[in-house]
Amino acid sequence: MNDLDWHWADDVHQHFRHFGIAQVSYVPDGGLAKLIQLCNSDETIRSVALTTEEEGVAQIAGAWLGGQRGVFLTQSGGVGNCVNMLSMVAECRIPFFAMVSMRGQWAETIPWQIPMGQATAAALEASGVIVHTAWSPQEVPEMVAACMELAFEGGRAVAVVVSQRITATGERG
Amino acid sequence: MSIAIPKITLARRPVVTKILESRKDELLITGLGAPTWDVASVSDHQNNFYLWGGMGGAVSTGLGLALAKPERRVLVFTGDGEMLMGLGSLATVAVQKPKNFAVIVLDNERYGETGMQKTATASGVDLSLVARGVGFHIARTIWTEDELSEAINEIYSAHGPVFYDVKVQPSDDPMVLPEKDGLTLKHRFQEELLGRKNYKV
Amino acid sequence: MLFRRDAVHKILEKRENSAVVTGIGNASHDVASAGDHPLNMYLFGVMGGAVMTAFGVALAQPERRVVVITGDGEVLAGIGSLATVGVERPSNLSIIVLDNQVYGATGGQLTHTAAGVDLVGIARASGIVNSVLIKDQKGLERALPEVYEKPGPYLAVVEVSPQSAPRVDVPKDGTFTARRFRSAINQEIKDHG
Amino acid sequence: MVESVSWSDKVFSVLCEAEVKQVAYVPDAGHQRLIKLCIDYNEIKHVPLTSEQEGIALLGGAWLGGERGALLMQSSGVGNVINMLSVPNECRFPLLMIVTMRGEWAEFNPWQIPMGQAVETTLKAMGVIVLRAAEECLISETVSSASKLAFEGGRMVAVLISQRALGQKDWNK
Repeated sequence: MNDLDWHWADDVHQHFRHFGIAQVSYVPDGGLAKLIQLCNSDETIRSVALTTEEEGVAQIAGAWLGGQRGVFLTQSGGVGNCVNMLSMVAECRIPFFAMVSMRGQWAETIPWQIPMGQATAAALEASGVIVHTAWSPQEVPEMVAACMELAFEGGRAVAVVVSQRITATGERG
Repeated sequence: MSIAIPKITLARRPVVTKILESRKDELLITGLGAPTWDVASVSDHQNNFYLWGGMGGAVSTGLGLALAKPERRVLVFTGDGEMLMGLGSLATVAVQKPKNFAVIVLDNERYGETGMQKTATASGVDLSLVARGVGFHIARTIWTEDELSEAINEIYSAHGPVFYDVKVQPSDDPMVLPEKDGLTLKHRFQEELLGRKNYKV
Repeated sequence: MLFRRDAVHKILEKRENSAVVTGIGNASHDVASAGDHPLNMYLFGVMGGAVMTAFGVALAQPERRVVVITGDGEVLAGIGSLATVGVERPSNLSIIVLDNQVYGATGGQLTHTAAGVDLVGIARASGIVNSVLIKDQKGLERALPEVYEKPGPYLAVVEVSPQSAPRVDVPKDGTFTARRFRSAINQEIKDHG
Repeated sequence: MVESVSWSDKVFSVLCEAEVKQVAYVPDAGHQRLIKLCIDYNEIKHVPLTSEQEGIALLGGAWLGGERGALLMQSSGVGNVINMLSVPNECRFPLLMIVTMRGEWAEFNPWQIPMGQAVETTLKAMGVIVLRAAEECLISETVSSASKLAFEGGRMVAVLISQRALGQKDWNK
């Protein structure tokens, strides 16, 4: 069996429950669609669809201020919309956990996705976010759990980048 | 809210086809995703500039073009998700008041490229009211064939900026993929508009 | 014409245990000048982020009113968040926009509202049905109970004089204000998550 | 304001000589004088934005229509444009950005520091050429050089005007 035949989302969702994630914010995205679906149908999680990704960074910061844990889900392009908003996370040292699905990285067919895809990790790191990248679906759940520990217990901003090898959705924009 | 919401009857491809039947030398900017495939499905054109990225930037790209070429009409075709991501750009357009500018949102109330999740327009956010709130001369929601027919004249000749939120059914039309190389799209667009000698680089 | 600081002080008189999130710029000083408070979260950056920060707090604290106090330029920079809030309808969120029609912190350039952009219209179109315009003292008096009692999301645009008021000493270390806010809002929560 | 008049006037002349026709901006104290000069000059269309990312798209459209433009913003705005930069990157649109820096030299607002420190890295990650003007006397020369790189060399260029060059004053006063 090819490692790509297995989907990581159910296990990640279980980790969300274990860590007491109460808010999830996202702009709909193909690569994270199954996870978003699981969060949407989970009564313990308030999931919020955004008009633009930067809103999600602010919302998750607010969730922590209000005593809840949140997770921010975005496509790599969305990272480029959040860089300034992440300065609040850095200045306030707010525990922050994000999952990023990659475009413009692995077997990308749309040239326009490539500039941002190639800049995603650098933009996150320049914003003070610790970045871990998963190349195989089997890696994702454990990495998510470790990074949530780092975020919520270590009090840091952390992102798990799910590579396009895992999320590849073919030709579509 | 208990207001009766009209049923969506229009299909996106026929809407775009009908609007483009009246096209002459208008310049088109298309937002990423389905609006690009829709416009390409009618016919490719040197004056179509297809955005394949930069979500939220279609209206602003059209504004820059409209300001640079006041003698040519600029039409922006985009989707509701793309429009929502750059909502503030409507306010910026309304302040500039380009008279040669029309925005057409093909509003299927869904993010079509990522799995048809609902957008905010499915939950009561009214894009044409937003456009009116920021100060567009004309801002309408189009539900029917008749309203579309009436709007076409305005799209091409009314004093701009004008805005149309065309409610279309969520559908999965065959993809018609036009040129995607950005440099090629830029060069062919400018070649017609400016002539080879008048643009550099 | 209302003066921004008078209007803010008047609104905050009735805050009780409400949480307040301020937008970048003058709003932080307006709020702090009414007296510093552990339930004030002052944003000194992130233009366009005040509404969504408060929205996150509102979801986490459904029993508590959360009030955003910010400027017109700041709201316009994050205008899509009005649509997000309009869809999600947090019943405990109120947004107060002080509209002086200029960017006060950066030299008083005119904002889009000066050119006719109607924030109340945008808010209503975005699904925030309870959106009002406050132009004078009488309007403010009438709206005051609504800020805290009207089912949210609630938005009020308060037209204020462009005249700015003196700066006051506001705690600006985000690690401090964020943790003070969080422990005040929920005493039982320890340092981290 | 005497010290800001001179560089702003010189930069304005540079923009005029470079035949810049569209100037987009989010209001900013450092650019106050330059913005006013552009507003008062009929040959330049001045476009106030609600968010900086609009400016990147706007100037792409301007270039398609045969006009040159410039985007004026503060360093925090850089964090709002990262994803939109994928358009000029992919299409190789010339792009001139003039950025007044915060969060570096003698900054008094801690919230400005994360973004100020991330400006250069994130711009470069998107393929933007970054030129710094560390002293007031170098600003107009740097902008002039940047405009050639942008409009003749066909590149994305940002001039970062250092907080040092703008004077160590309390901006919020």
